[in-house]
Amino acid sequence: MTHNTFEPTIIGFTCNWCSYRAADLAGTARMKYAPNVRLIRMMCSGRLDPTFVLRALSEGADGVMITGCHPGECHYIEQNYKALRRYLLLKRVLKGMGIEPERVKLVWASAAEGAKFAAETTAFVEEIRKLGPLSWGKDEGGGMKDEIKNGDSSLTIHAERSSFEKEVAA
Amino acid sequence: MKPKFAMYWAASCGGCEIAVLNTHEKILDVDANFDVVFWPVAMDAKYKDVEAMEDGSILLTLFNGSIRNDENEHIAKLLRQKSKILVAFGSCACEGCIPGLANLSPVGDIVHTAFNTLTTDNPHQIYPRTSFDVPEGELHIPKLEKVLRPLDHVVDVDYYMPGCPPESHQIAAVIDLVIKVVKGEAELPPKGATIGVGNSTVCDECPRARNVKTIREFKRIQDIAPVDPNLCLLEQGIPCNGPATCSGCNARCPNAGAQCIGCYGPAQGVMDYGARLITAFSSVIDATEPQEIERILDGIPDPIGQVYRFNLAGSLLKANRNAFKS
Amino acid sequence: MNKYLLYPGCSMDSSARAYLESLNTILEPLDLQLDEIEDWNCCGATEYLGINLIPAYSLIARNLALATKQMDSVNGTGGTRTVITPCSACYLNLAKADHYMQERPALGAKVNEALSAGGLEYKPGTLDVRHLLDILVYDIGLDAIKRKVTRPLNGLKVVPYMGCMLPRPDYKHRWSDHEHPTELDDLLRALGADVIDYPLTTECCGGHMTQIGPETAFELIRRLIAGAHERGAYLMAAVCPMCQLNIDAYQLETNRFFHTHYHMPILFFTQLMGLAFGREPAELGIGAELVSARNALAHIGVEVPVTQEPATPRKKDEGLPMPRRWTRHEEKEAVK
Amino acid sequence: MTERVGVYVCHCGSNIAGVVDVVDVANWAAEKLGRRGVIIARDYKFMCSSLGQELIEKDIKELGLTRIVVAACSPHLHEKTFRIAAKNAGLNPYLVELASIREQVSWVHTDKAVATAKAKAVVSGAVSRVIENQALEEIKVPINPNTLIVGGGIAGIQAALEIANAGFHVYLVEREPSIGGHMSQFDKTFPTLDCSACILTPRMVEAGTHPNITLLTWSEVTKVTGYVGNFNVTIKKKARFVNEELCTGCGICQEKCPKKVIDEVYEAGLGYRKAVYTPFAQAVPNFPVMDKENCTYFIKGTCKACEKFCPTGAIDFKQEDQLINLDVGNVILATGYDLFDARRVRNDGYGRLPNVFTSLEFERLSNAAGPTNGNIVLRDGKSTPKSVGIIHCVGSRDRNFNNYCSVICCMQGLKFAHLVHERTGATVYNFYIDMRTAYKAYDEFYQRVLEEGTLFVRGKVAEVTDAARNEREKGKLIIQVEDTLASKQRRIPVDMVILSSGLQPRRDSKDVGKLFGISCSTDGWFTEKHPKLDPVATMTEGIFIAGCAQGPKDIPSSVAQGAAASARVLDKILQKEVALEPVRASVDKATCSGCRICNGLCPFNAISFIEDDQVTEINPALCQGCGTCVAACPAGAISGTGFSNEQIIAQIDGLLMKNLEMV
Repeated sequence: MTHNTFEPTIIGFTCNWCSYRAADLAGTARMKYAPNVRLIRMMCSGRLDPTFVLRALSEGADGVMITGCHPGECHYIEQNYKALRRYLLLKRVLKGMGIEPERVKLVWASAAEGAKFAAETTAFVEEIRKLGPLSWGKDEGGGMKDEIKNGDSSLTIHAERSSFEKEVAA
Repeated sequence: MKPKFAMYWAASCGGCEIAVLNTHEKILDVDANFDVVFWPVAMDAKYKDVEAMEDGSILLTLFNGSIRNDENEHIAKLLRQKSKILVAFGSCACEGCIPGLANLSPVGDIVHTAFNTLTTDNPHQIYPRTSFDVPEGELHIPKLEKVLRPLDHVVDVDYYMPGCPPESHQIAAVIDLVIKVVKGEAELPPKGATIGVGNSTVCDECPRARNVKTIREFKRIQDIAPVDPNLCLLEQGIPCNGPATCSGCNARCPNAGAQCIGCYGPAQGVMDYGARLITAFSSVIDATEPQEIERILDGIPDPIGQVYRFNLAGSLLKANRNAFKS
Repeated sequence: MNKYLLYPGCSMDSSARAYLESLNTILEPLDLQLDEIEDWNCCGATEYLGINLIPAYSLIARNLALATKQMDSVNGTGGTRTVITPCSACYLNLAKADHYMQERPALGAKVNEALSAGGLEYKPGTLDVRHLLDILVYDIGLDAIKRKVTRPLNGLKVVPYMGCMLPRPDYKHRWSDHEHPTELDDLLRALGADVIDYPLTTECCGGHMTQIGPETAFELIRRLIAGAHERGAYLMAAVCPMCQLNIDAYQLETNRFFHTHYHMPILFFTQLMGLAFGREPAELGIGAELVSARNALAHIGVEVPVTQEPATPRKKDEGLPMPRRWTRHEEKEAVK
Repeated sequence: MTERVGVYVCHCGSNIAGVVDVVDVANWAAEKLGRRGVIIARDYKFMCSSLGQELIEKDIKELGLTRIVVAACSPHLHEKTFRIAAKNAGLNPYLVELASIREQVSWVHTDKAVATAKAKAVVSGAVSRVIENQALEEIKVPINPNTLIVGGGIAGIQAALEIANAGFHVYLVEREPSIGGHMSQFDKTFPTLDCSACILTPRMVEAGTHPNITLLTWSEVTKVTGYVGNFNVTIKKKARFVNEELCTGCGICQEKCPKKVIDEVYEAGLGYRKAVYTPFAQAVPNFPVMDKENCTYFIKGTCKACEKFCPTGAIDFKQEDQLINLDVGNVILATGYDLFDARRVRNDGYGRLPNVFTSLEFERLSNAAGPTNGNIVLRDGKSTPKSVGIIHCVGSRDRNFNNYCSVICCMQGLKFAHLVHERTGATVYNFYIDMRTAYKAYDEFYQRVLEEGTLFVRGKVAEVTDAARNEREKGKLIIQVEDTLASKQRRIPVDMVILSSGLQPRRDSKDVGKLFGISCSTDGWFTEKHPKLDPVATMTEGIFIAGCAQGPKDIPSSVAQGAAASARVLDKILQKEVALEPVRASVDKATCSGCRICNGLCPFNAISFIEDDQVTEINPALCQGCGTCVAACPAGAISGTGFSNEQIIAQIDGLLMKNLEMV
């Protein structure tokens, strides 16, 4: 897949009360946005278990969009702040795993903000498109061993420099 | 005829073997009830002897260590084939443990570090290679794989016994159980179960007092003086992994005045240990402004080491992206 | 210490000398440091943009590029990113170039191509272009200014005249309102002056129409002067050298044109600040204006020393007399 | 795989089928999702039709389906429909899952291939998820028959009367001393020119004397807990310093009070009231309130004139604010609007130029009971204007202020034009952007005003100034405007300018929204559940909205919404109980370590710690189902119905097409 034709796959987590309805509103108003985000409805962004994000990324998503009510407007009073805290720590962990923190984005969108939802979605898809595919763990395991057999391994990269080795061979 | 017993040491430190020894006289029960057919650390054995065994002829194999190279993988598959019950024994086999942290680096970097850092005297830049011709024939050393894997990423595992190492009293209890099963006095737990553990997390066994937690600062334990000996460590701002770590160790570390670092892995049924800690730590942060939250999070300077110290290879993401790419 | 880069503009050195002189007197009390952009050039004033866009923007952007360079060399990138201008026309031009170079990348690229000939480059959006008044009201703050007042201008009836180029189009939403901003009112009030609500505060002074269509300009000037006069103002306060020049220098001609007798002095707001901070009129360039502010200031007990009254300016329209036209007879005579 | 899943893909006419190849999606699901248990996949024109529902019911019975996925519109529209269909066929309704391929696919994407591919992914996610769904039972809770109505304007009064007349009790809370709202300040109402007070006062009195209505004026709601059917509300009843039991409303205290205060509220700053006052003669209730800030006794410690003269000893200087706790089943918010503050439009000169008036000021000027006894005069209180300019859309339809149309300003402007013309004979100019006279008899009124000779200029006023350019303009207010019909700049000198200011959400509408758990639009109006089909309900069950709190509207619409909201409340009351979504969290006590991480997370106090057992417990009656604690439990001991880990993980995998039998 070349960079130009790369179509990111993105999982979006939405809150039943705001962002999911914003998505509904974008639909009702026939606003067009990038088709790459597949939504999951939860009751609240506070339901977001970091496991879900990790699962999505490890199972083939190129990015994850987390959406919730604006700070102070949570249907459950303050649970979106809890989502915010988890998100900030999760980003640090993802960074440590070599994943660009931009691949996971937190967006606040109220039920009235269909246009914002559509715009943020399209913008996020473009951001991920620029970052390229994540394809998590696709090169793992067996393939490695073949490479070793072919002598094309990092294990032997410095082998030619080894004069000692040559001596032994002689 | 006594049922057959095997134990193997793959990529790990050997602590698990010591832990078995540490069961004291209980180890005699092993000998009394089993015919030990393969246990490289305790007796001489050859792989070809194992290969010659009938499939499924070993009743119980305790496999400690994770899969780092192709030799580990080969023996894991061999023992799976020959064993009725294969137990991932110890944190390395269960979830990668400390060796799993190597998954943060590309394998080339690891080799380079081992053979070419300032502390390594390697003037001729000699690096190992996997096969080598000598007059006597071709020599092999096992090939390192890109990433380290827990046992169940390679073969089907019947039971998991976590811990770094598993507590000796838990090992003794498991040995007792298997002996009873052999005698027909007990039944095996369902396949896939984690054994030798409690059914909750470390806090369940921790004697420290706990309250509703609100943290405005995370600190290293050495930066707090004095540490309240009776109060929950997390409440004192020390990132203790106890809330997310499977019980079974009798809260050894918190009892000794140190925070739990998570060697018993996740509670049963949990998909990703690190995620549980991410959510636990962030849940107790007392702040709503992003900058303030970030400031508090700065108190956990090595988030990966904190939440995945024993679990990285067994986590959903398994390794750093660069390690996969290498 | 509040540090900014200063783009003074051409008039500060000539027609608006009083502005510069008075500005210099308020820097120290307000703990303000203005570093002049080295080797700056004219902003092109109001006309050049109407003639040729790319050279005009390049001319302006050269100043921005110089400012960036100077900042980077002096402060590193962490220092001030603010360029201030005391002149509304300069302010608008610099802000406009910054805005349009950002909005229209093709223009930005062309301008930068021109700048590169001189080894310069300007990344639009990297500087804050602000007017002196903006800095004083929003950075220094009215409270700080109030604290420095030693001679409150109590009883000085003044109309604040913002002019048209300062609050509009206001790319960065710096002013309280585009039609009736009150920053100057607030500042003068902080000095203790009796500020009169001036509905004409953002009306045009005529700009360079004085040169190309004087009758249009005179009407605009008349409205401003008449408006101030009718509201009982002793004087007007200006923030722009162009406004000050038009009201001051063309007042006599406007009066002649309309057969009126207005006497409405106009001073720069910095001159009034200097007065309020206790400086003497002479230090502030007061007395150099054509429509004398002496009587106006006498209301609050400030004496302006008499300088030599400028000679009555020559009527511009009249010119020198032409030679008398020859009659055909005379011509014939001469050829003989 | 033991579950038997049926997938139903809806065409929704051409709404879905126009963009998504629904036949392909159904065939694909049957073929590729078979391993996950899909045994039948159909497409149908309108799944929500009775025939569509019957199709599902028939398949459940005949094919023994145990799970249903309907790929159609948003679950917020038809989830209920298909759950009922499943229930009718004997399947637990919570084993039905909706895949939104209309709002999330066909309506927002244009490329047919891409949209079809996304629809497949969405269906795949729903199939994976539905397999993890569990049979749940609705939670039934009783409905408290009492209703709280916040705001005693015409919308609130109407709603209160409807419910009270139906025989149920209403608590009507009003922030001001009297009910009546903005309508009580008006003189005439458009287009009929009825006297506002004449039609409003009887309603106010009825509300004030109704046995089923408890009026709580000079009061504000400070706290709301609970949920539909079972709200607990705390109301602060501000000290009136007048004992309501003893006061007869005779008015002597007002008469004797020596302190005059400008009345900023009722008289819009044009008139005066006393420190002890009822805002207007027909106030309901007609007990006065004491304005503590201005009362001489409270300021200086002496006076007490009111106390001395009160014939019943009703004045009580020691009265304190009271907190009242009420249990109610439903709430109607009819909190109204604030007038746009015309001072913000500086170029219109309000606040600077004396003879620029706001619409509310003019209402008081023209009101016979107002400060000038209905004489339309200039700010000097004497002169009658000879020419008047009325400016429309002040603060509305203007991106500097509010983008929306305030609905009432055109008709209000026309009403003013008529009143000025009728009472003063002055020349009247109306400056408008567009003339909006929709609704019954409105345009006829416009024609009438036109015929009366009012002059209309189409153009947005640039400036109102007193800076005259010539003799004609001297001493006048000059309106500078571009006449867009004549393509001309005009300067029109007038004596008086009236600004037809727009309506704005209440200053505290966001706070009130938060208090009651409902959201506001970006402008600040309360958000209705559906803009067309559910205009008085909100996302929060049991909380309804009516009148201008929902958006600008005129009196008839406000009254209609008040009545509509009350009908919705009565519907709830008469059902006696309400079914709640069985989305709840629970703790597995064996797994709970008692770490107490979750203990600080629940804003509804549903989480408590049992000291004896050292474990945490969740009270299902208080739990609102947000799932925050489920996500937070480090031991994985808390699970949540309806949105379980298993369901969500399965949906993620499904959406990512994991383990798909690819061709």
